[in-house]
Amino acid sequence: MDAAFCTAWLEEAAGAVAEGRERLTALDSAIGDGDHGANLDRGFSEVRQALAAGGAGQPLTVAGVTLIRKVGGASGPLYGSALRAMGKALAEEFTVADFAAAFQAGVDEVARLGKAEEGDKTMLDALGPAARALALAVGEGAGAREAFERAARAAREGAAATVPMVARKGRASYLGERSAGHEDPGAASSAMILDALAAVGARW
Amino acid sequence: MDAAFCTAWLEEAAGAVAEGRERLTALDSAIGDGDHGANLDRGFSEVRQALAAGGAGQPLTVAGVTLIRKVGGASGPLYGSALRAMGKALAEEFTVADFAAAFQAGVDEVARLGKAEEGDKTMLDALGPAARALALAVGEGAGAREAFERAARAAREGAAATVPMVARKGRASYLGERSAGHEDPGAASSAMILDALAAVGARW
Amino acid sequence: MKKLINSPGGVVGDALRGMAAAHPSLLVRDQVVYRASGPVAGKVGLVSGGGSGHEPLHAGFVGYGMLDAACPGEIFTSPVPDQIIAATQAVDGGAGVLHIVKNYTGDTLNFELAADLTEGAEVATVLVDDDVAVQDSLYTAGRRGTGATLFVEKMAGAAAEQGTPLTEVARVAAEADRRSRSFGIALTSCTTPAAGKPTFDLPDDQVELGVGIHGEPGRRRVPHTGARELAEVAMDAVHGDLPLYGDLLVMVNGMGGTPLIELYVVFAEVEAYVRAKGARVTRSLVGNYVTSLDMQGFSVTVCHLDDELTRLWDAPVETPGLRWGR
Amino acid sequence: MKKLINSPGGVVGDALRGMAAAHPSLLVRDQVVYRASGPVAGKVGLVSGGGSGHEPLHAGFVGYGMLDAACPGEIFTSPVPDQIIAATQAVDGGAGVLHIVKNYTGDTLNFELAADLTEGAEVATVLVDDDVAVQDSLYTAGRRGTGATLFVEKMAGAAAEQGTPLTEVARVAAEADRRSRSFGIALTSCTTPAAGKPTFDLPDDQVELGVGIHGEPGRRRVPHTGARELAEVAMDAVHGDLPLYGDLLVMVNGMGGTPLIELYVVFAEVEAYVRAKGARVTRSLVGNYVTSLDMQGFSVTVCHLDDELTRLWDAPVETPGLRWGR
Ligand SMILES: Nc1ncnc2c1ncn2[C@@H]1O[C@H](COP(=O)(O)OP(=O)(O)O)[C@@H](O)[C@H]1O
Ligand SMILES: Nc1ncnc2c1ncn2[C@@H]1O[C@H](COP(=O)(O)OP(=O)(O)O)[C@@H](O)[C@H]1O
Ligand SMILES: [Mg+2]
Ligand SMILES: [Mg+2]
Ligand SMILES: [Mg+2]
Ligand SMILES: [Mg+2]
Repeated sequence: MDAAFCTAWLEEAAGAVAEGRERLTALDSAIGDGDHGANLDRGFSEVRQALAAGGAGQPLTVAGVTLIRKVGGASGPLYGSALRAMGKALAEEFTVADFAAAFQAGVDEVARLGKAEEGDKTMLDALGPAARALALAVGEGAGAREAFERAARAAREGAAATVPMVARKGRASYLGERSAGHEDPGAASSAMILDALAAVGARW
Repeated sequence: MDAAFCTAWLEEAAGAVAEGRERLTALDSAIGDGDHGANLDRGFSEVRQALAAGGAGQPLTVAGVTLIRKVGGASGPLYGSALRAMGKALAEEFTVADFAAAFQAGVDEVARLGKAEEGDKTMLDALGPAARALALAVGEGAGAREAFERAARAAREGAAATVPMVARKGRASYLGERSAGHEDPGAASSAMILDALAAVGARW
Repeated sequence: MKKLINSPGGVVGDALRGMAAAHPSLLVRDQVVYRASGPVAGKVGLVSGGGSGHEPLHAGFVGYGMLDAACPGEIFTSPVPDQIIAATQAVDGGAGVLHIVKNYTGDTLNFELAADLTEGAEVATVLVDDDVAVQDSLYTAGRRGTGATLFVEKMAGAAAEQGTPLTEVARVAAEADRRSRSFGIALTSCTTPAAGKPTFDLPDDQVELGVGIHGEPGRRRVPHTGARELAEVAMDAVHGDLPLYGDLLVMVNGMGGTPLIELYVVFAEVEAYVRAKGARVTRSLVGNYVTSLDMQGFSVTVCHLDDELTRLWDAPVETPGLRWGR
Repeated sequence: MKKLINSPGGVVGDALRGMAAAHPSLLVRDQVVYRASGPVAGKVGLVSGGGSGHEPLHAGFVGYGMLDAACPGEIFTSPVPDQIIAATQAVDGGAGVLHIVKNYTGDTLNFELAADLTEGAEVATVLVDDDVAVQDSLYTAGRRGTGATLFVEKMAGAAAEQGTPLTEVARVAAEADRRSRSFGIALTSCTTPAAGKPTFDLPDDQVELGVGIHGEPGRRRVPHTGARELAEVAMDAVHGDLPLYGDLLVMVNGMGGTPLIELYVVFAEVEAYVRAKGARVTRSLVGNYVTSLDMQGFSVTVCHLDDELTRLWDAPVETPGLRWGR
């Protein structure tokens, strides 16, 4: 795999986020401030433009820097730093195993910056399981297609598992017990982005 | 007739205004600022208290001064000045004819202060016809009961006739053509006050 | 209706208690708001007033360089003569008192009665009538007084503070009014505490053009397109009545429920409109100053400045609602 | 939804155009608001910022005695590092720059990234976290920054204006925060331009207790009884966290859609509460200062004054949103 794969993933993710925008807004309205859909959609549109402008550098790094620079909010620097860390961890050509390791590096960056851990009802609850599923699949010798699919499934399940949680990080934490009963918007967007990965993996 | 009659009329009017408060508010909301019911109710409650306090002077004069001093808005000084002028025009004992003349003096005071004439869609459109009906009845030798009834009918008809009018005075005038199609709140309250007069006349 | 009040009838009294507690520079007595420092000897006293529900107008403009006393009536109901008489007598510093009265039947009647009954103080009156949504004619009640009231109070207040005599202060006040025009647009109706429901119903895609400041409906309804279009409607009305040229003081005023960010959006459009006409905004004010309870919407008030009015506008003022220069 | 805007995506840019047009003392460049007069040599620079929708916070507090620059993000979205870096570099007068950051994940992340990436200027940061509706614990994001931000900006701004060095200005800012507590109550949800409908639904007889300033729901709902009861709930929460005593600076702040008359009603109750506890309101502020778009409701912020903070509060300030002493 190479830069083209990363670009395809980012394009697919941009489409998924645009399509899922209203849902993310609704989730963030329930337990946050209602801007997660707009934030990510704005960010990924900028990513598309940045990629189309054809600048130098790993697409994931370009995307990461773009999200950091253009989105704001919590999700901008978190997703941005994750993608940038991933991009930096990847050589020009890479294997699924390399990708899985880079992905883990990205997830670690989210945890570090956000001072969060799994169970806090954040994007980490989708990203963490996805990273582990990816590593496990690679360890079991799965190809890209299967590995990405298993990661996406883990992210979806992880996002769903945030519903009963009481938030301890991010805006939702301000609601205390009332945050329970709603899916975390960041976890939901993570699942969308992993679904995009699986979709691109399936046709690669 | 004497002061006791005037007191009885004012008491009856206070009751009528309290009962009609919501209707006056609704009428004033449509083409004014929605406070006519509250204004008159507050004013006549004060009148009741002033009369109960049993101060000296003609009850109508007391009521007039009270309305001037306590109501504010357009209707406070207009009704207040009218009642004060009436009270001043009446001797301790008076006939229906005296009353009719005093009533006309009150109505003239409204026209003078308000710089209004009939057809401007104001309380004058109820008060003017009532004054004329009263004078006519007296001229035809009618007793108090009949005279007050005819005045009340004229006031009701006058109020109803304000519906199609385009206002030229008061807040309703700001609506221009849009003021047509609604009864003037001041004309409606005038009709209530004249109905109270007829009710008291009937049992006097 | 949800309001931060204790009871519909108690709003004005409760709010005045709050004002007195918040502003040691104010003194509230018998529903009249005074400068706590008392009348200024030799200075013309300025008294204004009107229904409540327009805050900070009028009580928020009591203080150095503006009013000496404000007489707040009940919500949207002009004050009673007793308040005005008491205020007039209390603020007279020997140089007479100017009544600043918005042109409404109720306000003019009550202020006239008060002026007639006031003993001791010489009284002059200025009528504010700036709202171009209302036709000015002998056969109507004339134009309403709205946003320009703030300009008149500020400019006349500055003149009075400088020791100008009553006739001159009255002339300045009338001049400020003569050079000012306003137009207001509502996105929603306000809700008076007494009524408990909106004064008028406005569909979610319509706005009401030419509203006053008492929740009364306007002249007509049009679909809501956007800030630029509404600013244009308002400015066309103002410009149509008194063409824009030269140096202007422009206020984009919120009706009470409109957040500041939206008022700045409107101001950007208004300023562009003025520039396109070849005139200039040299002074401005953006915020909620002459309000209608919780109504959403805005009004624009434009005053054609000359050197004198500019100087009076720039003079120091120290009130809860307007403050600069000290 | 009816708003005075041209397009949901353009609100912030349009409003900043309006601000720049209305206030010649401000300069807007690349979505950063600066003092037009430029950096002050030898003075510590003050930079704040955060999502838009809280006007006049922050951009309305740029000027003498307060901020040197404000970085407005999109509506309720923290600004991006580029804005903060540019602002920090531009306002550095050689004495370093203080970042005043409200405690939200997004704000802290973006300001941290910016501080890391800023070259040239020495940067110190103060986190504002005054909202007692949120539990402060190692296992949460900590208390939110709300109304006290204004106090911190004013007091640190005054210190900076007096030539105080960076570490001292940072100490004053932290001290102002440490001594302040807030609690907010919503009568209605706000509506963001992007969503176009209220963030949460609130029945007509309920209020939301413990709301922040981003339209996020609060901790719980209770029936709306009246201003006195709500003031008591808010003050109980504040007093329960940091008992009231001595001299207090108290702000009764509107959420953007609440008219001033209601805020004064609330202030009367708050002041009575403070007195009943044996403490004193010696300084106060009543108005819409730290808002949530068009939300109706209020917050109370209390700061325990000492001589130093009182002096800094009283010092002259000249910004669009707060002005006295010049
Ligand atoms: N400290 C944190 N660590 C990890 N993720 C976080 C943290 N805080 C917030 N998030 C994620 O960010 C999402 C919210 O993103 P967004 O709505 O765009 O930003 P904001 O909260 O600033 O409005 C949350 O749903 C959560 O998944
Ligand atoms: N100039 C006037 N002459 C006669 N009556 C008037 C005049 N202006 C107003 N009114 C009467 O007063 C009524 C309104 O009274 P009210 O609502 O109490 O006062 P306001 O208009 O000040 O709110 C109108 O319906 C009208 O009948
Ligand atoms: Mg959000
Ligand atoms: Mg009325
Ligand atoms: Mg009225
Ligand atoms: Mg946000």
